[in-house]
Amino acid sequence: MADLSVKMAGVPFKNPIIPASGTFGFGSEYTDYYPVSVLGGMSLKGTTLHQRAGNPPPRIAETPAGMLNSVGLQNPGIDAFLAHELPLIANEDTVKIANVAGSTIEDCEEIAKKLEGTAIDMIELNISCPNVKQGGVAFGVDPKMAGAVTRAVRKNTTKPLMVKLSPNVTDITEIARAVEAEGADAVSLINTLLGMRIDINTRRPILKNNVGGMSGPAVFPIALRMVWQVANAVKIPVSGMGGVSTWKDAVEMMMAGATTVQIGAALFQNPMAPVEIIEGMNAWLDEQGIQSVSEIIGSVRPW
Amino acid sequence: MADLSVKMAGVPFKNPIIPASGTFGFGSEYTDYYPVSVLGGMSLKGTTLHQRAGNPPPRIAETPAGMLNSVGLQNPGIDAFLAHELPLIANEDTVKIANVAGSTIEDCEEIAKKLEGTAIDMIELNISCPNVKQGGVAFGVDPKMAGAVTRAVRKNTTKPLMVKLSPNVTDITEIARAVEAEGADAVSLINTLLGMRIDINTRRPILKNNVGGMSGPAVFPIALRMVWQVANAVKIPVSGMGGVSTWKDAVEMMMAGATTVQIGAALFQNPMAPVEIIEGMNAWLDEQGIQSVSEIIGSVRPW
Amino acid sequence: MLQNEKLEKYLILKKEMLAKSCVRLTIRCPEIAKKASAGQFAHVRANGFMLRRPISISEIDKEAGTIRLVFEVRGKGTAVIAELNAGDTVDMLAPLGNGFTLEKGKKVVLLGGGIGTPPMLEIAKFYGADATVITGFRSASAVILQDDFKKTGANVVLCTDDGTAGEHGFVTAPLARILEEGNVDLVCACGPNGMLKGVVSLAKEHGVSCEVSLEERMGCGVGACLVCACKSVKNGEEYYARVCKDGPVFNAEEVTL
Amino acid sequence: MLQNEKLEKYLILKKEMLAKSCVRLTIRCPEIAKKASAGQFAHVRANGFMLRRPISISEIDKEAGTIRLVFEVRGKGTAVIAELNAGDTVDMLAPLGNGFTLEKGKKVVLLGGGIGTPPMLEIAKFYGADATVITGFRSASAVILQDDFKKTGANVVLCTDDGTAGEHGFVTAPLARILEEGNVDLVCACGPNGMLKGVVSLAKEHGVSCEVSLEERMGCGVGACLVCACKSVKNGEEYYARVCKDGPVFNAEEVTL
Ligand SMILES: Cc1cc2nc3c(=O)[nH]c(=O)nc-3n(C[C@H](O)[C@H](O)[C@H](O)COP(=O)(O)OP(=O)(O)OC[C@H]3O[C@@H](n4cnc5c(N)ncnc54)[C@H](O)[C@@H]3O)c2cc1C
Ligand SMILES: Cc1cc2nc3c(=O)[nH]c(=O)nc-3n(C[C@H](O)[C@H](O)[C@H](O)COP(=O)(O)OP(=O)(O)OC[C@H]3O[C@@H](n4cnc5c(N)ncnc54)[C@H](O)[C@@H]3O)c2cc1C
Ligand SMILES: Cc1cc2nc3c(=O)[nH]c(=O)nc-3n(C[C@H](O)[C@H](O)[C@H](O)COP(=O)(O)O)c2cc1C
Ligand SMILES: Cc1cc2nc3c(=O)[nH]c(=O)nc-3n(C[C@H](O)[C@H](O)[C@H](O)COP(=O)(O)O)c2cc1C
Ligand code: FES
Ligand code: FES
Repeated sequence: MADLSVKMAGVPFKNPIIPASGTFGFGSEYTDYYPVSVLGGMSLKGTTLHQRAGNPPPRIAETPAGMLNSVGLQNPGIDAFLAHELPLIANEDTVKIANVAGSTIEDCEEIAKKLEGTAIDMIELNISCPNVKQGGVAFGVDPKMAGAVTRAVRKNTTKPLMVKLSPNVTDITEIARAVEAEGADAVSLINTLLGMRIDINTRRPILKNNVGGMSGPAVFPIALRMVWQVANAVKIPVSGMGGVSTWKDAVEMMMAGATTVQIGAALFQNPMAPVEIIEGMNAWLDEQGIQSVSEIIGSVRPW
Repeated sequence: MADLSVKMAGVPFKNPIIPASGTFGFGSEYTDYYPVSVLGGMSLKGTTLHQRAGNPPPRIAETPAGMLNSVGLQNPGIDAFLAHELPLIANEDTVKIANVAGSTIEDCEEIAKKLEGTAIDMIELNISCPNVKQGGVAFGVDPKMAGAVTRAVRKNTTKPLMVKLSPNVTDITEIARAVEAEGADAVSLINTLLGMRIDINTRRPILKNNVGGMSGPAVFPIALRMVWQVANAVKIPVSGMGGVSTWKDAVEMMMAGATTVQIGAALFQNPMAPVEIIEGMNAWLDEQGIQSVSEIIGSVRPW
Repeated sequence: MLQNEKLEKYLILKKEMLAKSCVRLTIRCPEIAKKASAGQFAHVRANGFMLRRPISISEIDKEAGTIRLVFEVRGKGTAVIAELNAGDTVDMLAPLGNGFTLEKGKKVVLLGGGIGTPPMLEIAKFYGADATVITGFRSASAVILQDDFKKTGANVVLCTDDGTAGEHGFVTAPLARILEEGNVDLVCACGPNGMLKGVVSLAKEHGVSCEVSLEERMGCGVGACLVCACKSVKNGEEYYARVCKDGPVFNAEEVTL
Repeated sequence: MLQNEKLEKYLILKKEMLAKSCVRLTIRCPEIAKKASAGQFAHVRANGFMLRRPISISEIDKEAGTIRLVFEVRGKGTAVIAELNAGDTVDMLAPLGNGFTLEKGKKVVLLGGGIGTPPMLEIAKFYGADATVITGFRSASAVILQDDFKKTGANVVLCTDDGTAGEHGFVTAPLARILEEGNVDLVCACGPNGMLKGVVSLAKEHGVSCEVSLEERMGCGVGACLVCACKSVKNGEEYYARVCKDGPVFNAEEVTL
């Protein structure tokens, strides 16, 4: 049994595997399958200051080895989250990550303040949701805006702060450096890539929102490249995600420079994916005689 | 039999289907399978001013529903192309598109001049190859540079000029508008998305170039979204590509706004793909009672 | 250590074609059968595809430890699932979602439209002679399950849009007649949206409680991803409920069709 | 109207396991068999995967209209191809690339390393008693095709790295002995890079012409995409040749291993 524990932004994780925000609800939907305490951590559904209804359905479309979603950050708002959702998982022995989304800097500050003193272990500031019209994505594609919102949240929280980056940019390292400079303790990437599908019979986009965020195995090579670039551009740790569905993918992500690995769309095909990835990774480390998973982080040797 | 002909940038195509640059050599490799005269056109391998050796192998890696390549614009140079390759296809009854790549504006101008008076019907100016270190991609990610190289080539050619855009940007419409403003007669998109794969046993990137360009069905939703955005942002026609492998994909592309559709990686799985797409599209148009394929261009009705 | 019977692959005991491109699978899955109730669904893996396909549970045999799924080949995923044969295994998550109200003594009308018909069968078995089953199909060639419904002891009415079998017309015509007669406690329906709208408005008109099974594109199937939204009302406020977890069976009052 | 026999799916007549995870398929494809020559390859579709897998043609029976492919399960794609059975069809493009020099009367030494052995069989059939076949494998359990080679009338030498069968050691040892004896016109080799290097340098030392079959990851397989690059020399200038079209068989002089 290899040592699977890693430390990210000062937070100890019993293993590097974390269900990704938006794919794991508020942490109680998969308890029929396994206790969340087997997970390194869990990133909860993106939460805004006020309740959000989300986009009209259909909100999902299938693509080759991937999917599009246009949920649009449906959530009950931070107060309802703190009152009704967090208590259900507060005592779970896993790292609880709040995914924070705001359409203004003030919203983000406000949410951060409300999270102070709660059971939340870490904030993941989502500046990259492609599915909401105002704000959100605008923060993620401009280094100045990304820096500004990071600075604002940093001032209002004592919790470790991770910033979640958008892949829909020309140079993701620029954004990563901007948020690092403003006090982010970690970055997570990638959020979804903007995509579209059309129903040729109705001549309508399949998604009612016309476009949506692409994720799943199809995006893995893009995510891996970005994780590698960002890990080489910043000193803070990286939480890697995008298309990870097997333990081999997770090992690639870590070799590219990720300290933790998040699992999103793969859950829909196989709810056991996070557990199978933890087990598979462990078996591989043992087979390779590697004592601690942290040895493989960033271990890829470029040509 | 529906009317499959379309006109793009003043050039008549007998049908909208074009093998994409870099996947169809200089047009003679697939003649065992079908005469190129059945194709709407063909976009030839990217050609530079001087011969280019390309990147060291391995140059290809498989990904879920896609692939990465890092050929790096291996080509014999424009003079050798004109002397040895073009004569072999000069009389073929299909639109012959030269794919022009240069690491400097001067190179691009020079190549454009050399193409004057040749059998080439159209220039596709590639400002988006992610696999060459200097130049190339730098043009494609900056609207000013993209505009400048377009203007320079425009001045030096009387041939219809199409500019090929990179998807590795924050806002592809901005680049599209920049090249339109400088005299591009059409835009083509998308080129490949930058990706990576790692061999976990050797801890080395699979590609000797470390990173490579991703294409194939996996990228289709991203390509479709960009084609739709660009078609709505510019007045010049769009040649759509990226992951098209079936006639249905081609119809989606055209509904999103593409006047012609290019087929790349799909050829590797099925050399007959372009022909099957032409036939499938024709059958569908007949079944739908649509007289001319041009009726479906841009016909998607967003919600 | 971490095992869950929901995730095993289950043996297909029998495969039947009920109509052209309409398949019935009988699947051995004792633990699922034990828990399942009428109206719940299975989330079925289609090999080579990213997303699972939701299919209603049509019948449950707790003693034999089997359930039955009836589905139509619509697109590529259902086509792949339809290639499975007896002896193969199927990967499914089940039972998921909420079922219909089952309360002995109630008089019910069950309405199924097309491929919305199969889930009505398990309810019909429960209510027997207390149920009237009205099913509607495009045409005679699409009609399925009539003998199965008759065996439940229910009163069975068949309609086709083109009159090639049973009554000519939609299921709403016989429903209106039966509601006129009175003595109905509950209406349960599954089928295309247009049909559901008609059914719901008739039930409302007659002040009869009504439950509908809805369809929406799904991701997780377990309530975690919020993609399967349907417009609902709670305490007078509109919000998006989850078809997979809050449904697929809803009280007609709760949802906006 | 636009048909090409290269693109049909071809019937698998026979499937054999030659060693653990080493499969031989006998495939009916008269047009391909007619054109094919030793050293060419087939580009085989692996269901569910983007890229085809190149597999050398091991034997050609022009009269029976069949070819044989021998391959090892290495990764996911070959695993999927290995699931095909007699009676199934296989989707392949063939014959592709250039073959080995076949010139009656020459004395040849054929070297195969591991899964590089199969393409040597068709050359051995051509040269018969004029050929010496030296094949090398990791261990006895990996040895394949020895009886087939013996049937060709060739002089057959077997080596294993661990000495569990045949000579203990690499194929270069017997090759050195035979080259010492002289009377060799041509050396043909296929196998891992390390082995090829050894073979090429021995041949060079003895001034004997040498042909090698190379491996590189492939896209199109027909020369159109330039991904299958191998470093080559033409007129003193280095350039990247295409393994699929300019090879896979190269004169050792032309390529840098
Ligand atoms: C709760 C529920 C119960 C269902 N029960 C049955 C049943 O008993 N029998 C039956 O034949 N069908 C049933 N359906 C519909 C069935 O899920 C779809 O026909 C099926 O998903 C279509 O998949 P496809 O691969 O054939 O189509 P494709 O068009 O290739 O599917 C593409 C994507 O869209 C989704 N999709 C397409 N149509 C629908 C739809 N109508 N509902 C939900 N998702 C859809 C698919 O799941 C897939 O993710 C049910 C749907 C739901 C939501
Ligand atoms: C001209 C030629 C002839 C060959 N002949 C034979 C043969 O007769 N018998 C045999 O067993 N093998 C042969 N090979 C090797 C065979 O192609 C690979 O073992 C196979 O492609 C591996 O695929 P995979 O899905 O098992 O591995 P994966 O690692 O899953 O494949 C991933 C990708 O890498 C490529 N790849 C991986 N290894 C190789 C390799 N060594 N060469 C080329 N591409 C590779 C695959 O084609 C695929 O695109 C030949 C290769 C070439 C180039
Ligand atoms: C249905 C769905 C909802 C999502 N919601 C959120 C969200 O609320 N906040 C967020 O930061 N990311 C959200 N994401 C993005 C994922 O967390 C993840 O970044 C992305 O899906 C890539 O990983 P994957 O390929 O493993 O799915 C969502 C993704 C999906 C599929
Ligand atoms: C092997 C390979 C080589 C390519 N070379 C070129 C090139 O020389 N010039 C160019 O503009 N695009 C080149 N491309 C990009 C394709 O033309 C096309 O834009 C891209 O592959 C997306 O289409 P697809 O998904 O259908 O392959 C190349 C693509 C591949 C796969
Ligand atoms: S499908 Fe995920 S919440 Fe319903
Ligand atoms: S594989 Fe395309 S040129 Fe060789």
